[in-house]
Amino acid sequence: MVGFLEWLLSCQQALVKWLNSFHGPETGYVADFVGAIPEGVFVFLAIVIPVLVVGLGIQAVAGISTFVERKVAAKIQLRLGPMECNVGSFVGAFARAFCEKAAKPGASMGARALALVLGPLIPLLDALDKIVTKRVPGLPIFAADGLKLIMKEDIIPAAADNWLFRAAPTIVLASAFAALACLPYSDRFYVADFNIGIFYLAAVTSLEVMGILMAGWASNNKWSLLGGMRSAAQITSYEIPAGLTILTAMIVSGTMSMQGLTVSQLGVDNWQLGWAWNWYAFSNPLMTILVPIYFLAALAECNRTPFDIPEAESELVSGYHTEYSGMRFALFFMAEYAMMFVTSAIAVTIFFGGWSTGIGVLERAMIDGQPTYDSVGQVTAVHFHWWGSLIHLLAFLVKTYLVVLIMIWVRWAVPRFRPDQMMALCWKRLMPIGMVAFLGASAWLLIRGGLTGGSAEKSLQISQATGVLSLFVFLAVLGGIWIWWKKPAQ
Amino acid sequence: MEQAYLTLADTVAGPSGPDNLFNYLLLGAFLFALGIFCMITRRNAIGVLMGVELILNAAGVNFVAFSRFGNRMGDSPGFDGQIFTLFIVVLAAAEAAVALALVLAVFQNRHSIDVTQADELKW
Amino acid sequence: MDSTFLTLAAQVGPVTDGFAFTMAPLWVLFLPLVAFVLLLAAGKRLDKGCDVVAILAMGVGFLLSLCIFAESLAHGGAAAEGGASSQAAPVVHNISWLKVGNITLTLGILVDNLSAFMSVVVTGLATLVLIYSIFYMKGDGYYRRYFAYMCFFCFAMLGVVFSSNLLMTFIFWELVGLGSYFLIGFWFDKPPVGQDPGYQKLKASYATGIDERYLSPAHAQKKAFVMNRIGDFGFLSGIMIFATTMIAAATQGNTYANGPLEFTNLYAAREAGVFNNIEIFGLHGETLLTLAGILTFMGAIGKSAQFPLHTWLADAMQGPTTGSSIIHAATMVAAGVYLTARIHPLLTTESMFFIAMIGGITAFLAATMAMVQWDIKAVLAYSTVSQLAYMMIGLGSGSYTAGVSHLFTHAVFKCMLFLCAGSVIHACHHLQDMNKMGGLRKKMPKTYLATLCGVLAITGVPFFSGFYSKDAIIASSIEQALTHPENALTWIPCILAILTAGLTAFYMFRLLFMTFHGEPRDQHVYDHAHESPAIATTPLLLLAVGCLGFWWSGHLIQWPGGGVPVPALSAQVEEHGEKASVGWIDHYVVSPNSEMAQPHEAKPEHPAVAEAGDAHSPAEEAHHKSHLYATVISIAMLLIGLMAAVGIYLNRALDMDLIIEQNPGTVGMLWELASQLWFFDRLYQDGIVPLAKWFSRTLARFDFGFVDRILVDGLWGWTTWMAGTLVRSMQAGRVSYYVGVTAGAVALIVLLLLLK
Amino acid sequence: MSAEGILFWVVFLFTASSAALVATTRNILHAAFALGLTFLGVSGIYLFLHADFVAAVQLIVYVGGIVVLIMFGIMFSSHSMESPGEEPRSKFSLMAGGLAALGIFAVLVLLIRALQVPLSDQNSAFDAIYQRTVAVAPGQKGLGHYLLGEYLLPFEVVSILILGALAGAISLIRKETTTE
Repeated sequence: MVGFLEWLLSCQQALVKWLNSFHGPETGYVADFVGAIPEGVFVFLAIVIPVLVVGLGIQAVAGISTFVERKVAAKIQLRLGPMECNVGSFVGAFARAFCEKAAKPGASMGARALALVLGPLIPLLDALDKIVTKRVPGLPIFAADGLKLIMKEDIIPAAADNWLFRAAPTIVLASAFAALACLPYSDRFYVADFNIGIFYLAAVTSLEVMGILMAGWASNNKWSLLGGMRSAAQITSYEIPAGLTILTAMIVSGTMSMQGLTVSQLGVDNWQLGWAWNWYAFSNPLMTILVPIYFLAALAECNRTPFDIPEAESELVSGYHTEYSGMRFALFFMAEYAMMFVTSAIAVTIFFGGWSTGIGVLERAMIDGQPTYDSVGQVTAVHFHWWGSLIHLLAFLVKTYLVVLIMIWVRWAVPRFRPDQMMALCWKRLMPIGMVAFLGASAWLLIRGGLTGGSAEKSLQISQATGVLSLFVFLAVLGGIWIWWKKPAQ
Repeated sequence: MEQAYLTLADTVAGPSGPDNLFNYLLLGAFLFALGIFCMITRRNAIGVLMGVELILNAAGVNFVAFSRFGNRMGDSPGFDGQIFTLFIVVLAAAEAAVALALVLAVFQNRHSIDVTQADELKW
Repeated sequence: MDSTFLTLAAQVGPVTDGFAFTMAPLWVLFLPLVAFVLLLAAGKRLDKGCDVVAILAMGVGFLLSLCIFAESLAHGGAAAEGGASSQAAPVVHNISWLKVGNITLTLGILVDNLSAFMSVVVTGLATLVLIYSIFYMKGDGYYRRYFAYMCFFCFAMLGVVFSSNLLMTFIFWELVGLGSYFLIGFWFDKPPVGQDPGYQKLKASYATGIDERYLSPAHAQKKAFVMNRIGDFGFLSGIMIFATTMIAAATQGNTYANGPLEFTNLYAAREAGVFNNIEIFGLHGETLLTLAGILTFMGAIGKSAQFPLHTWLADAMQGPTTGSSIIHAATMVAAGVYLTARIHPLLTTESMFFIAMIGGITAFLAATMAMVQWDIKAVLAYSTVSQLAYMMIGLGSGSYTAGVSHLFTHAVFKCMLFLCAGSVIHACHHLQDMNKMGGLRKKMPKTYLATLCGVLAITGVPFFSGFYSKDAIIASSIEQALTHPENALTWIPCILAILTAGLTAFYMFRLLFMTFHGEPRDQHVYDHAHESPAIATTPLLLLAVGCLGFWWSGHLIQWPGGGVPVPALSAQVEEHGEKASVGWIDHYVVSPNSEMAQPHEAKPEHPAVAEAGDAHSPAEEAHHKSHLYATVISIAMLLIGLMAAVGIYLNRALDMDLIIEQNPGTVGMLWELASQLWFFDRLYQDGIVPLAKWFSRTLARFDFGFVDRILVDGLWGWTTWMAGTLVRSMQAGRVSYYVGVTAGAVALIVLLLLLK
Repeated sequence: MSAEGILFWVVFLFTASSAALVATTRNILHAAFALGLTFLGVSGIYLFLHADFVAAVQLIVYVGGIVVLIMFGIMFSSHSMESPGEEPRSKFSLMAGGLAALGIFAVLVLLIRALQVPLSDQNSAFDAIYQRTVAVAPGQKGLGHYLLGEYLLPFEVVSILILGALAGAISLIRKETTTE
């Protein structure tokens, strides 16, 4: 937030300077006016603008995610709809029909006004049809879905606790929404970079539980209640392995700020700078072990299959949002997808180098000026060109969406756990492993400090050694997952 | 140099909003009083527990506020209060766990957690 | 001084310096305690190795205390270069324990010559006894517990030995009592001998004196405990008087406020003569000191079984024989003498006389009792009493060295004698009646040899340890009498001591002859008798070697003012003109402030410790004379007693029963008196105990009738009830109520504070 | 008034009002919900006090943990789904509670009035804390250094305590269930 505010203020200065460059009285007035804008306004803007951006972004995230999910599901399960369903160029057709209708007498003024706007756009919409709508099947379903959710009546059961019933989805969404605030979308584009960023993320994501419990209770429906309680139990339990992972990341990187975490994965300042093997997942065996653990915990925290016990369709009708419909239901889903995005983003940040592309030469090319680094050559702060920041934004989104895709893939490929299995997995498998990794990481820091003795090349050798080791570990983990995958169900 | 003091009287004149100690103190006092009220009036044991939590939070607010505005203690300026608050939070967690366990135990025995009925120890 | 041993020690000293005087005492003190706790805590898991643990603890303690001893010798040597006295400067480690006003009570370790050598004796004997116990206690149901108790017992005794002040001494004193309680009542489940068929079968036909209703381990331990309480009452009062006087002294601007009961402080105070100008309740300081000395000595009376509290020791035989041996030799009864030696520099002439009198009476009575016992252990028990009384005589007649050295020598041979008795009893299947024994020397030669050494030592045959120390005691008593012509009574302890020497010879040889010589009286027992295994006999023989005189006197043969010195163990000291050779004990075991003892009374000193003066002072005269007399007389008494014993019990020339029958008026009556233990037990059992019971019952009636019914149930009960009814109405049992009241109260209080 | 100030007053009122709701609402579950909001507001207040870490801890433990726990407690211990803990409160208790609360509040306000904050200290401390909490320079000690440094012992003690508390709570419940 601070960074963005500074940027706005610098814009103000630049504007004033630019206006002062014309020597004219009127521009002078304008310049004075611009210069006289109080800082409070900019603070307000610095708060509002990112919020708006992210607020719209979350809609996009949710929508795109649902669409992607449908497609993936269709691919995996050979569903016809999203593969085949396509009414051709329906957008342009719709607009044309509307305008014709509006041209007829007896049409409402509003319709005519809208027609005036739409009319000129018809060729554009036809072009859109040609390019997108014809080629991508399933889009109509997506559109229809959205339309349905918006227009559907929003029912509140008579016996429901009205107040809480309304409040619940808002809270659930709010927690995910708040989490979006300090994700490191890029080295320059982010809402805020708290010094306790990742801790803050862990905190706000844990707010979701309250809303879910509220929903479950307020619906006054035993399925909802059971779903809500299950969900609360599950999320609070799985926060522990996730928290352990986050703690380990903190210890390894020595910082809690998301930017700091990312920068610390750029590696030492030599030809190795910015290559993907500096990412913790590939450079630190313990972090490598933690990758699957955090992934499972993330799945559970998003109530995604195989952990969608709270909304187990076969047992509880639809879990805590059984009674919800219309936009409130949509809010829940937005929250779920936003949460998926957030957890994936966290995973990317602490394991896979955040916004860094992982291509050393590219990173070097994007660096503006000299990076600062500490005694052992570890990069501590680096400044990139603006286009580099854009590339980083792209890289971050791509990586995050890859993880989201894996989540979706898992959902359609893996059956649901029983609650006791879920709990056993958390408390008997994930938590001990996470604990061991946590302690190991702490011990390793001490040992490493003793080994390097602050010399750059020693630390380089050591990091290469650990890198090789963690590569093996990574392969072992993948192999394990593969074997588990291939294991015949008993 | 003679010391310049800030008191409640010149809150209005003094630094406003987040930079004024007294706002936080007043909030703390308010939360505390409400906690007392809650503890006294609630008949539900968990309600009483909520009152306790409110009081603890009031204490926490005061601690942190003083740690920010109060003068330095030892060589850890401003951190003592925060650390105390952290301990308060942890203890509150433990206390809530035990208290709820007790409440549920009582409920399993008496099928009610009305504190006005759980008074066998009276005479 | 040209003593190789001492010079060796002097070289060793600095090496072990620091450790030996700082750490080692703590280890010596606490190792047994650790072993005790370990044995208790380990429980059955340590049933196998319990003996090893105990012996290890004790043995290591023994080595360490040897280390301390060597160093203190070295220090003594260094100190003695100048004068005759070789008292090492005592080393004290104190921690302040209680602060009362400006008075600080301390707990501490005092290492001076006395405690250094006493710790050697205690740990050494304890080690040997424990080794012996492996044989003796084998197969006992409470095997592990026995070793645990022994460790605890030794811990308590070492505490007494090392304690640096009277209060701490008292604490460990009580612990010693507790340990003896454990050991005496070790077989607590045995019935009274009156209902014990085994005892009835084995006891002598004419067994009299003891009250069989009240003789069982349980009774015995209670008896010992109660008797000691009586003494300890005196001890505590004595401590109080000491404390009072010292605090009064402290108020006079001395530095005694820090540890008023510290021995060093007490000695220093006595040396500085501060008691002369103290007056409390119109009592002069010296009077108070006399009182305190006598009262403290009461504790010693209880612990080391002096008249009139001597009756518990014979009953204490109910414990295991090994336990008895350690009790009689090194720990329990020694504690009394040790305490008396500790407070010796504080004793005035009067209290010393009192001590000597008590000693004399006890020595004679106990000797007479020992003469007529049929139980081998009982003989030894009463001999212990009388020997302790000897030490008391020695201390009472002002010869610190004589008393303490007799404590050491006696510790060795009495310990050994008990072990021998145990071996004999074990060989004869728990038969303790000497009349059924006899001729055992062929069967068990090693035991016989050891016993012989012990008997020779205790009866004071030349070349044996007893001769040296007992001779010194008798000499000192004679000396006392000679130098106090104004007080004719000082002859009483002296004469009694001399008589007792004869009696001792009689009953000890009686024991020896009846047990080991002559014809076997009970063929069955004789046939089954057998020598004990090496694990038992080795300690015996080791101790037997310890009975030889030169170890102690430092001379193969010694006569007043000279002798044939054993180079390592004696030293040449410059002594008014001519060089005299004195044993190491005479150097080493000397009163902490014997130099200062002079101004208070003209107490003649042992040559080693007498300060240089002209050789013909009356003290010197008396000294030489007394030693001459003592040597002659004691050998004469020894011969008389030996003759009688030989005549009666060896070659049966005289028949005791016949003598008794022929003149019942004199010998018979005495014999009867002695075998009835002078009716002390009867007196206590049938006279004092009922009185006490009656008194207690009266008090109880008062308690129940008045205190309970009227005060407690009536007055206070009613008040409490009323208060309760008033207060409990406040306890609504509702959280909200409590919170409200609390909040209101807090609000009120803060409001008042603000308004104030 | 700056934007931060406005935000502060918003959070302030939010906290205060939700706290008032906790105390006054008759539906215990609403109270729990309001309690959660109160904790949220308090953590916001902590943010304004530059105690970010404490704020985050407040969120995690209180909102994510304790409130959920309390809600579980309510749900487990209420008979009817319609009116969880709907409780008629006697006039007397309301009056007494109000009185006590008012008294406490008055006293506290009096105390606050008696308080004098040295301005210079305020500023210096503010700087110091701002330095340390918001931007801990490499050389400077952060909260963690103190937590694991001079406050290590209480830290460990508290950890042991909470372990014991959890074990106790579990055993407390477990006992009841096994008897059935």
